[in-house]
Amino acid sequence: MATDKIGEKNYTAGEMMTVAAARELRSGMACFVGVGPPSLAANLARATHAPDIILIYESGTIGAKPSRLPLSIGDGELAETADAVVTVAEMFNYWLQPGRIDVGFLGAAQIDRFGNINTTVIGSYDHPKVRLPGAGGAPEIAASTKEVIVIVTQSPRTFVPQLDFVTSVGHGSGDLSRRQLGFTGAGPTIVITDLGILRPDPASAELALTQLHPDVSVEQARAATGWALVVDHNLTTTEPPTERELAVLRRLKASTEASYDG
Amino acid sequence: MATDKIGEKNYTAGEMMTVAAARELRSGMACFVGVGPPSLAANLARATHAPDIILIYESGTIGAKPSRLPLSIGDGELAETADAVVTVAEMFNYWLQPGRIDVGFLGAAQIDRFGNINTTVIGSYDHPKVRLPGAGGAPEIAASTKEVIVIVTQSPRTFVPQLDFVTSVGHGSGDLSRRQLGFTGAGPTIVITDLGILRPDPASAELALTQLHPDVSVEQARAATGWALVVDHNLTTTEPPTERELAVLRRLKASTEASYDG
Amino acid sequence: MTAFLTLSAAIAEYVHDGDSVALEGFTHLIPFAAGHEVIRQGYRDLELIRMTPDLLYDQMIGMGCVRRLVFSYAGNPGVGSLHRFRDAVEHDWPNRIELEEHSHAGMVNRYVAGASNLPFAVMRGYTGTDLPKHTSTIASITCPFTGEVLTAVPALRPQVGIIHAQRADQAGNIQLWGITGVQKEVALAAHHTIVTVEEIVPRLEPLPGAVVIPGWVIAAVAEAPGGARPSYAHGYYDRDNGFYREWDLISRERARFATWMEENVLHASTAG
Amino acid sequence: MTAFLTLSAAIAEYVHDGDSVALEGFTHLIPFAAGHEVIRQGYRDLELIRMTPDLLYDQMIGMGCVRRLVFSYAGNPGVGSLHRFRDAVEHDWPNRIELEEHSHAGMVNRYVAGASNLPFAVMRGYTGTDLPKHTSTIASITCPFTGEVLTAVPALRPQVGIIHAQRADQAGNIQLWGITGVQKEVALAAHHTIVTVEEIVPRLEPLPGAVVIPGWVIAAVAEAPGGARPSYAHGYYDRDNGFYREWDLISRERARFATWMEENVLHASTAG
Repeated sequence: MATDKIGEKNYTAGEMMTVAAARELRSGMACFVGVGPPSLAANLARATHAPDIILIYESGTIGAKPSRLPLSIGDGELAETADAVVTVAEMFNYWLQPGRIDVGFLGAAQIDRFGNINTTVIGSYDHPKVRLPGAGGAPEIAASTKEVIVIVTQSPRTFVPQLDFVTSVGHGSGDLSRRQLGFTGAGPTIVITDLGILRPDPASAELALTQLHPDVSVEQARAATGWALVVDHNLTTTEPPTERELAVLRRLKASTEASYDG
Repeated sequence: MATDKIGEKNYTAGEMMTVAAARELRSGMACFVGVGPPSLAANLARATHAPDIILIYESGTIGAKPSRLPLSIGDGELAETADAVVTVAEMFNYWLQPGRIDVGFLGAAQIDRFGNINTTVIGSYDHPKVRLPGAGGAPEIAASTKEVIVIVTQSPRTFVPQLDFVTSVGHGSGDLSRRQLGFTGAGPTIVITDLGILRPDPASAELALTQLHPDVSVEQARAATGWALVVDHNLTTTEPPTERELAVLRRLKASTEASYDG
Repeated sequence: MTAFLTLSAAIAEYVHDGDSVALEGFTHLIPFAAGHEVIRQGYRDLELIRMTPDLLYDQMIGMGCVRRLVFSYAGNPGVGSLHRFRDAVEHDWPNRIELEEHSHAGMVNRYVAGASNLPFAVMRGYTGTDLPKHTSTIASITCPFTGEVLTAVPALRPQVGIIHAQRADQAGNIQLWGITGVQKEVALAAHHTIVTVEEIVPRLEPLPGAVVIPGWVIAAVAEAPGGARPSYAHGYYDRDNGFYREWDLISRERARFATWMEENVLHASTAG
Repeated sequence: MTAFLTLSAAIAEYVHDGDSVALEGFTHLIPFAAGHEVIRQGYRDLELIRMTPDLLYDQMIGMGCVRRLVFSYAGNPGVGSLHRFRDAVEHDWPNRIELEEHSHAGMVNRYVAGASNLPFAVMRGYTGTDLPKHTSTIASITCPFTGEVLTAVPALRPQVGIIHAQRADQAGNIQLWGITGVQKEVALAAHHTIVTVEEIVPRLEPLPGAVVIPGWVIAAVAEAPGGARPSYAHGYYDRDNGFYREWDLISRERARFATWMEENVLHASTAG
């Protein structure tokens, strides 16, 4: 894992990851966001290059425009600023399930080479070493949004050859899996880590490293991956965060911290 | 059919029918009402002995308190005065289907001896002599309300030995039919006509004449029935409408007429 | 994303001969102006879908736009028969129409399934009635947990959904209130949804009981003040109850109906 | 018909050892006061149902009230783990708890089926995941019209449903607004529903986005001002975000947890 120290750079690896995720979003996109890094990335995008992004929280708010980062998906300001507030039943049945939502964000405790995700248990299901929170909205977000952006820090503990539990399907066993499972969405089209960016190979659907963040080496990425990582021959380097991106991101994070103090 | 002339009486047979229906309702009952006679009866009850009756219209209004008779189930005043306004989907799925509603009112173009109802066609379905409006909410009202009150004028054309079409099930082929069909509600517990009142026999479920309105003879009722009408041996006579009932009923009807003129 | 179009442009863009079209409204907010525009543009062979075909569908049937009707209650609410509907069913005038007949509970669940991207909905209904004998889109389904047998009805996914609402904002978000019926379900079940509105406002003021449908699921918004008359738009104008009664007389005879349509619909200017 | 009871009387009347109980609230309006009263009255062997077991269920699990948990996401939102939940699952402390694990979409549809008096709901979900291997209440179902295979989940019908709302009127009608989550579904799916409210008012003023649940489907209403703290009640008080973070520390160790519960819940006076 890349150290989260700033060192000679004026930003952390975590900030680079969030900025890279924000850049994937465009104005007008409808984004299903959870709390944490996805919400940070989506709100960063909204505050910078994608002011008309449509933020959708599974608590039922469509088109929320929070002034600060929500600390929970049920934050009151989400309801107050939303274009529409719907019940949770409606959110899942009328909005997520039909594939109306452009982008879903997912995190992962474990991810495999096909972008499948575990957020349920480490170890066996019946006698887990670590019991994680579970599925939440993730399995259906993974199945039904038009595309999925995964944000996850990269390490051999998270990038594993074999998931302990498949909570959310990425590209299944590769190739045509999603079509065979009847999913309409494209699944994870990008995995953004603190080291770089991975995208599924168009043919095999296996994640390949296509982009490295500044000052990260292929060796570091390989060492942080629990399988033999495929590196794209057109490997590019991420543009470092701009001053503006960093300033807005830090302001967003500071507002979150402030709201913990009431 | 009883003539609707007042004659020596100071009320019509139609008024007697509506008053008799209103008397079946008690405060606190949740009643699913359509327009026409059911709405008139329910609003008469609300304006007289049952002020806390809960009026439910299939358009989505729960606990409506209209000041005048609604001319359609979607009347604006129903929404303005309701405790809650829900979507039509919610009305049928969350309110009617679970059997939460005490009383459903149904009319009929044809009714048979087991209280089954036709509101679809006279003649054959594919080449009908008279095409009627169809089912609307009736089949599920008949199945799911705790009990059903049928209001219908009595004549050999409406009280038929064999329905041309079963739109809504009353007591099916009698006896245990409802239980076998899986219905939780009791079905038609009373049929109120312009001549009297019929109730299903506890054993056979066949409708029996249990009450005659004032100045109506058993012979008249028999002549208005297309099958060999069973007459209960405890046949009683309906109390004529009180002055108050008539006054309120006529005021309600006058307000309806007035609203046709805008 | 919503396009702001005139009513005539919106209908011309999305409606085609042979399409399945749902112009919905449960007594309230019936999209009469849009339906009249469909009549004026002369579409044929439409499959019309609606829980409560009322005066508007009576007019469309009488004008020969309709090949097929999917419905649950075809009456003039509070008045009686729909004479043009009856004439079509009883005497094939002006043409034979095919019927697909359901109950309200069935129809609304079919819209819910359509809005939810499910091929069917489960309900309790139709049991013991003659409807399943004549309607092929009613099936039984067994609960995989309890073994109980229930009823299934297939989703409705109209090619075009048309509703009327009180307001839209400049982003095309739609706001309606009062009795909101099945409008949201239809807007989400249809492949393309056209919304006519009383007015377009800079901002949708939150209101009790109001439903907002985000503009990004609406194909086109057309301003059509009075577009629900003779039905009503809560907060804007009342139902013209007298006209509903008058329609009973206008529609009884073919000639009088034709003259009335000629004078009041065909030669009327469009709202947009 | 609604009874107006004190919170302790309402819990005593409707909750029993071994019952299935759903205290719902999707981040907003979490019925903490009611849950604390359940803890104080010492119920055991409960089957707790909730989409998002959070601090309240962590407390109930840690206090040994729970035999079984039906859920879809057991985390401390925005903070991390629920340590008492983890300790029960990982180390059977204070007792083993059985899990019935779903996704949010599955749970919400199970409530919808319960509220609709259907034995099951149909959805698209769980396909390709490991959940069906461990959760017996996930089945497949085939569309009788298209042959497509979908997922079925059984209805949830908790014996007791408990929600918190902003207001009740004197007839027991309930009003809640802001994020309304799954509260209506739970209130209608449960056999008996208890509602705690911030206040009882003479009349419910209509408000934008407000949901009203008629009193005649509610078993008991109990006034419990602040009854959602440390979560929030839109229009009354904000979420105590600091406490959610503090809970991470309080709950990490069994002893500190026990002391905190002793001081802050067991010996606290009831709200009603």
